[in-house]
Amino acid sequence: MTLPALLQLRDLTVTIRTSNGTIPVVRGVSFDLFAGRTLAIVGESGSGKTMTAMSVLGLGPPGTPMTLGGEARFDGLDVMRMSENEMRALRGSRIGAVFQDPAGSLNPLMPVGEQIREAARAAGSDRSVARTKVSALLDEVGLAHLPGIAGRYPHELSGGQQQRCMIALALAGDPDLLVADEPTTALDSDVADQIIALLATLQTRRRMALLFISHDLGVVSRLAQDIIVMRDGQVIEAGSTRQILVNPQEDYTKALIACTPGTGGRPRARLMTLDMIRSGAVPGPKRPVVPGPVVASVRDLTVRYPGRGLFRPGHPALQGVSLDLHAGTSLGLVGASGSGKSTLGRALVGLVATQSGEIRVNDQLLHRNGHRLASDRRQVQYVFQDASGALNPRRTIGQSLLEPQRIHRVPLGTTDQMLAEVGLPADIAERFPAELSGGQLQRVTIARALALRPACLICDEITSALDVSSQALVLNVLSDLQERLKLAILFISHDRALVEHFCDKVLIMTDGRLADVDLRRPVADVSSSAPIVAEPA
Amino acid sequence: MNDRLIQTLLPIGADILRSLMIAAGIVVFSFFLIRMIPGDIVDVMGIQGTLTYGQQDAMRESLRLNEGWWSQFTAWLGMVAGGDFGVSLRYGTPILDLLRVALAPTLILGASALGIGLTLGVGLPVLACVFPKSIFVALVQFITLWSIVVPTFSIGILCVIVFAVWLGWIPAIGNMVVPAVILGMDTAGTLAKMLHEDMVDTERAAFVRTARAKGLSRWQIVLRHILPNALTVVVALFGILLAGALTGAITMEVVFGLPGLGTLTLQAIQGRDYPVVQAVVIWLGLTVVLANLISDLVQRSLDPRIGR
Amino acid sequence: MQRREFLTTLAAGTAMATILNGGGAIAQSTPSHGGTMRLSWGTLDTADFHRHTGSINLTHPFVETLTSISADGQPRGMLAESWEISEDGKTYTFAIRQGVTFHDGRTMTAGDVLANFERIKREVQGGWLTSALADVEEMSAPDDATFVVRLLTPFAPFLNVIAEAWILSPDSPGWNGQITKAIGTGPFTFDTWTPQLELRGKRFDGYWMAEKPYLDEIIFDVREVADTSLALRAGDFHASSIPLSQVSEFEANPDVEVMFRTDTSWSFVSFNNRVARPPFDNVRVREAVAHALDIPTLRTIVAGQYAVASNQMVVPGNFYFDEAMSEADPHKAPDMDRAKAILAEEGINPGDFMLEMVSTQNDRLAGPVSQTLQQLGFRVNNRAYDDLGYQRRLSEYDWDVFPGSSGPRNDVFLRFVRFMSDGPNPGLWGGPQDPELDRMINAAVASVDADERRQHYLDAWQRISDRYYTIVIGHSPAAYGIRSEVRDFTVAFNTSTHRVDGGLAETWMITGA
Amino acid sequence: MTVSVAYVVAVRRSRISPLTATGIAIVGTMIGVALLGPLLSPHDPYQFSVRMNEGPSIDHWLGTDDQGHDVLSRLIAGTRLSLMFGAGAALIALGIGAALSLMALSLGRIVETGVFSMFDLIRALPGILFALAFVAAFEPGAFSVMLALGVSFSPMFAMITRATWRQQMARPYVAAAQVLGASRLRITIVHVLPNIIGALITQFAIILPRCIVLESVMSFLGLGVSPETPTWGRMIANATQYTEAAPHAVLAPIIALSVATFGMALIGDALRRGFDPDRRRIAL
Repeated sequence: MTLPALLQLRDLTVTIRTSNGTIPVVRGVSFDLFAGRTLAIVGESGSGKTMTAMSVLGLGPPGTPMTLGGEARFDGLDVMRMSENEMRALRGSRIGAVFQDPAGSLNPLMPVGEQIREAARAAGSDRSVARTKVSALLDEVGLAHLPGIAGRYPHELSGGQQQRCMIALALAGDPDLLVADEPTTALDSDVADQIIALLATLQTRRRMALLFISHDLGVVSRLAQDIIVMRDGQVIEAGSTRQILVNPQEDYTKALIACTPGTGGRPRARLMTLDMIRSGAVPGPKRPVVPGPVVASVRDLTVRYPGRGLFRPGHPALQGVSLDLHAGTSLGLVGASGSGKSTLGRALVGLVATQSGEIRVNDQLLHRNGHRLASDRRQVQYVFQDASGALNPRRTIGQSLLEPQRIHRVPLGTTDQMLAEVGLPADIAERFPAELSGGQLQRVTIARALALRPACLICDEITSALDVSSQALVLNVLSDLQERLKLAILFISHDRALVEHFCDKVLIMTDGRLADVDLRRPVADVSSSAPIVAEPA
Repeated sequence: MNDRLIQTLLPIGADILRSLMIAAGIVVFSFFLIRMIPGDIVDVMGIQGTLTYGQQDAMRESLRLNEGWWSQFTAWLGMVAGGDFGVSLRYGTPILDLLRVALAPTLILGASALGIGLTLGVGLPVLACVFPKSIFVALVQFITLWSIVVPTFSIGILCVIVFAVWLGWIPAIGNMVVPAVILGMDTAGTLAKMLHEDMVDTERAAFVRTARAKGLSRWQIVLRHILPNALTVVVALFGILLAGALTGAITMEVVFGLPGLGTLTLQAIQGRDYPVVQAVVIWLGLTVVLANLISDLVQRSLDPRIGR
Repeated sequence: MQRREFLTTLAAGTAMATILNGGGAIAQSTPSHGGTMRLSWGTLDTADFHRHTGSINLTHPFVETLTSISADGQPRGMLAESWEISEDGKTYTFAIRQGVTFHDGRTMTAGDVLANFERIKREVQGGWLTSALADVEEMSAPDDATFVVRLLTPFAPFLNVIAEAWILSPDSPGWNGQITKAIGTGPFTFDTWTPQLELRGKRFDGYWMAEKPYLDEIIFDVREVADTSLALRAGDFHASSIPLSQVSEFEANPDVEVMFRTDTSWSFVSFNNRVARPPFDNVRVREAVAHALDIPTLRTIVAGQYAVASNQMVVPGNFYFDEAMSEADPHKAPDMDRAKAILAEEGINPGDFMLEMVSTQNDRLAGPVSQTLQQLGFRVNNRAYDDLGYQRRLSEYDWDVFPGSSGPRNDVFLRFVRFMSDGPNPGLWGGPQDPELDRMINAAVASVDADERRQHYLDAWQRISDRYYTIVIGHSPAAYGIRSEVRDFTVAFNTSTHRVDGGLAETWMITGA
Repeated sequence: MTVSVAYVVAVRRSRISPLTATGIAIVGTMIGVALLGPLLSPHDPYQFSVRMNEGPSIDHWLGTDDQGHDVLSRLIAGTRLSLMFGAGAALIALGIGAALSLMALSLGRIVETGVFSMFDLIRALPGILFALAFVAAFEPGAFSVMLALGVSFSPMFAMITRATWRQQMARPYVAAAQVLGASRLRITIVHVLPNIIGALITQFAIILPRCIVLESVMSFLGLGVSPETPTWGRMIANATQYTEAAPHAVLAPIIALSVATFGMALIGDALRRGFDPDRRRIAL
């Protein structure tokens, strides 16, 4: 490599000024990214990886003044000394960017074709060129088969299609460098795979450099030649992908690898955490599970969502679903978003009325209209994806924890014990949800759901908003509790690796129907024979 | 495709249906609202001290004011349905003629106020957004503050004193420029405040970051991405803004002596000229309902997400 | 003009010209034709003048009457050249002016006059004329030049009252129902009327007064604007009323000449005289209130330096004013102690009473009167209504006290009639039911002899004063501003803009100024 | 209890800016003057005299009005009256708007549609016109004007109640409470109401000054409280006829009104930012 690096960072520092004072978010980051190669920055939220990438584009968070230090060179140009106008000339035409949230990153009021055309025009194409370019780009990202795609609005597209459009948009200026900031985080795992594959193809075909930012080592390992691990604004470890994955040097990197489900060899009972690595502990292997009696059973369940307005037909969300939940076991439910897996969970706790079929809990038939007796309520509990949303922001953690006892008029226990059960210190009972991290909040909602000692717990994407390390803590806590309380758990997730780790049995849901799958058969095989996620046309 | 058409048309139909219902409500309501006011046209004549009570009763009878409200209501409804608001009890002239005369100043005042309001209320926030560290931000804050602090009617009075009395620049009665500017400033303030806040919020949206990453100029980002998204809020408020401008116009008409709907209404209420008040209530009410409907429809066309 | 001077003028009852012409040298003294005059002079409610509801100000330049109230308040002949009244005061024989043409070119005859009087008697339910014509036994037009009215009983105010009996051409559109365009004999033709906007009239070339009118066109601005004086100063109007508070400023303004209307409005505090309600059912309590009221201050608050002191319905200088009664006024100065003493004597504890006070939104007496009553110890609940609301409330007689005012009238009878048991709209004075008072007023009306009539009216007023039906606060004139380019436009007894001895027919403008 | 928690959260979120502090200072002064009114007043605000429309002097710091009242004393008395009037009108609006809409929302879709159509109807009529006719229908006086303004402003509270209700009902923690077995009543009281109350308090702070201003417009149009009542609006209306002779008498209440409106608007704005999480300034 005699050529100088396309992107060269030396001792980069980023400081943002908020109403709480100045906060250094990136502290002395250096790396080289050569043309045609892929570099991944890996780290958990708050590690400064996104700010590092954005500083390359000169895009800070709006309204929050950002100060850069150190040196950043793109193709020999000193990015730090460039004026806003010069940076603008660079953006789009030489550096493209793809972001985490495709739905939000596209202007909702503009057809996607127009947005791509605008990007091409901004990068210097003239009118007619830009127009032909739009269809070429849409073809390149694999959307050409959709009729009238260019004229569609973002909300008319699925998440995967939106992200493909975003990629087309980022490529409209034929950039030398593509910055992809967690482009798959918001997507279902199958769609994410497809996007990763697409990025890999594009990167090779266009011979552009790719700066890929992710919290997911698994994803990164399939794409990047080099990896940088970041934490608290600093580089913890850097090296080739192979080197990092096979022979990590730092405890943090090791933990990051070990706590990611599906990366650590044989299934284990618990996930590795940073504390375990530091203390040298190793989680034991998975023990065989003896299924207990059936706690909850569902037969031929059908749910139809009512249409909005007078003349609009509703659409079916569940069609003839049957399953059994056994005490002490975890049943995994996998499927793309909109496949009806959450609806099933909601129907079980009566948040959704059912049209036909039956739900029994402890052999008691439950009402179809969603009405539940207090005793039914105590048997089945639900943990939501959005832990901060599931806690009233105006009530302290303690108040929220004691709410179940208050509702069911049972003697109030102490919050200390409830918190200890999920591995949280007693003093957070006095705090408000806004003061806790996502992982802590999710453990609080689990503690709340278990306050009345239900027989059955429904976990709806409970870790999808969490970093892998938090996810490990939450899942370990859940495993402990399940063993102790002989809980029957319905575990809903779009992440197959996770489900595979956690569950004893996996069911796949497509368009409101279930397909039974043997656990010993790898889930990935199932998807290859019958794709779980067919992107809606 | 057919399904898609139905999905587009149905909510529009529902909007129109709802507007029609409210319009019908206004028509019925205007009748009874006015009947709640004690006293009638005969009292007007009574105030001249020219009628004995026997004479007043005879007069009520001849004007059918002594009949039950139901027969008055049905008779009136029949007339209104035919587009005839009847004859002013006070002036004896057809109400439509009165409205036609009164409508012009109010419309001109309301429209120019709305025009000034929209120009300033959209223009300033746009400029403030394009040049975030400029005088325009201060101007947005000023005009916002102005509309909060200065009640239109008191500044109207002050303007009459200063410009008409002390300086003699404008005629004391019948001037339109000053009230239009006052009302326009007021509308602009309300609008600018909302739009500016919305634009600042929209600035944080991910798609604006996308637009910046494309390398668009500041003007392009603001005009093509930030403004249209923030504007949906303004469009949604168009009906309310119009109602506000009309209300403001009524006050301004009285302060500046303009012979518009406001003056007409005030006189009609004070003169218990029922048919005129009803006609004005219906006209103004329907105008606002229509404006709301239009703003709903425009919003639909602006924002493809609504009603799908 | 100084207040003292003003009062002297009124007291003398003569030299109206002094007021009318004001000061200021006249640069151009010969009238010339041309010009358009804009006036803000009240509003017009209907084009059917017979049904007028107080639009006398604007009506007169277009349609005329048999008699006209001249500057001194006395009726003079207008369309009637002269008249004879029979000995018994019951028969009026009018000699109709000859050679008068309507705006449509037709010559006016006694037959037209008769037709108008008959239409008024037949069609019109309101107005002063109703009571006057109710007692008509017979009306006739024996020839084109003679109109005869025979009354059942003598009716002294007859000539004054018919000063509002408009003579229109029976060919006026809508004659059989609602007249939409008045065809009269006035100096200007009734051309376009846009309610709430303006009323325009062009010069009538065939007008019966030679050479007149001088103006090409008059425009009445009929918008009801709170304060027209600003527009007057700015030159938008040539003539309009001005608030008394601004008279001194306008007098300092060389562009505007200030004039006063000679008949006054009077302010008063009335009690509910129809339904007996404690404590004011006791005349001594009403008297106590009269003692408590600081009448000179209240008068000043109402009309400032232009207030005229009088404890009667009319002001000094008026034929019906009595000097002795004025001298004997026991309420010239407030006497709170005496008022409280009376209340104590009568065993009244004012704190026991919540007085219901009715007032109008723009009345300036209400606050001070309420304050005075509270100083006496009463509790007061003042309800301020709009112009119609208070009428209605008064007519319900569920109130205790009403401070208000009443404008000028063509004849003193029109003031007294509202104290009568069946008088029109008597609420303002609490609707006394006093047969003795009715008798006195009827006697005055039936008196053919002027002095005898005056005495009957004075007796009636003495009775009203003794019973404290109402307490007079004072009188106030009305001020008008006329821009100086307008010449010979004079304001007189009432606010009519046209009369036989002045007004718009004689007005001319300095052109090219 | 829940309200106080809501308030604490609101204050925490709305870091007190200099502008908010100004607002608090203005409104605090107003409340102080309203409470101490008679102690501060140099004269009896109702005492008339022949010294009419006099300019400021040692005796009358802000001069006298057209009935010889001391303008400063009336301004002080008017502080209490105007505040009470504005609060009264806004409370009526809140009562009608919030109560009716909460009732409608809990009684199901049909009632909701009906009640909110009525609010739409009220909203479609220009406020003043509506209030104008309404006040003429009842006994004149402060209560009628308050009622009229209350009704014409009630849709503002109804709309905010419905929006907040829907927003809260869609929140995951409401579903969470449902799953835990909380009754509808408990969910409403514990989870929804505190949020609605926050929104209502904010709306109240925005509506109150508008009521005070509209009272002055109503007085100006001759439909307000009785003339001797020294609300600021009535003072403006009375003095407008004598602007030339006594500009101080009209300027004093106009300035007081403007400053008060300004102060309350600042507080309203701060509350809105505090209570409405969507408007929170997010630092990345």
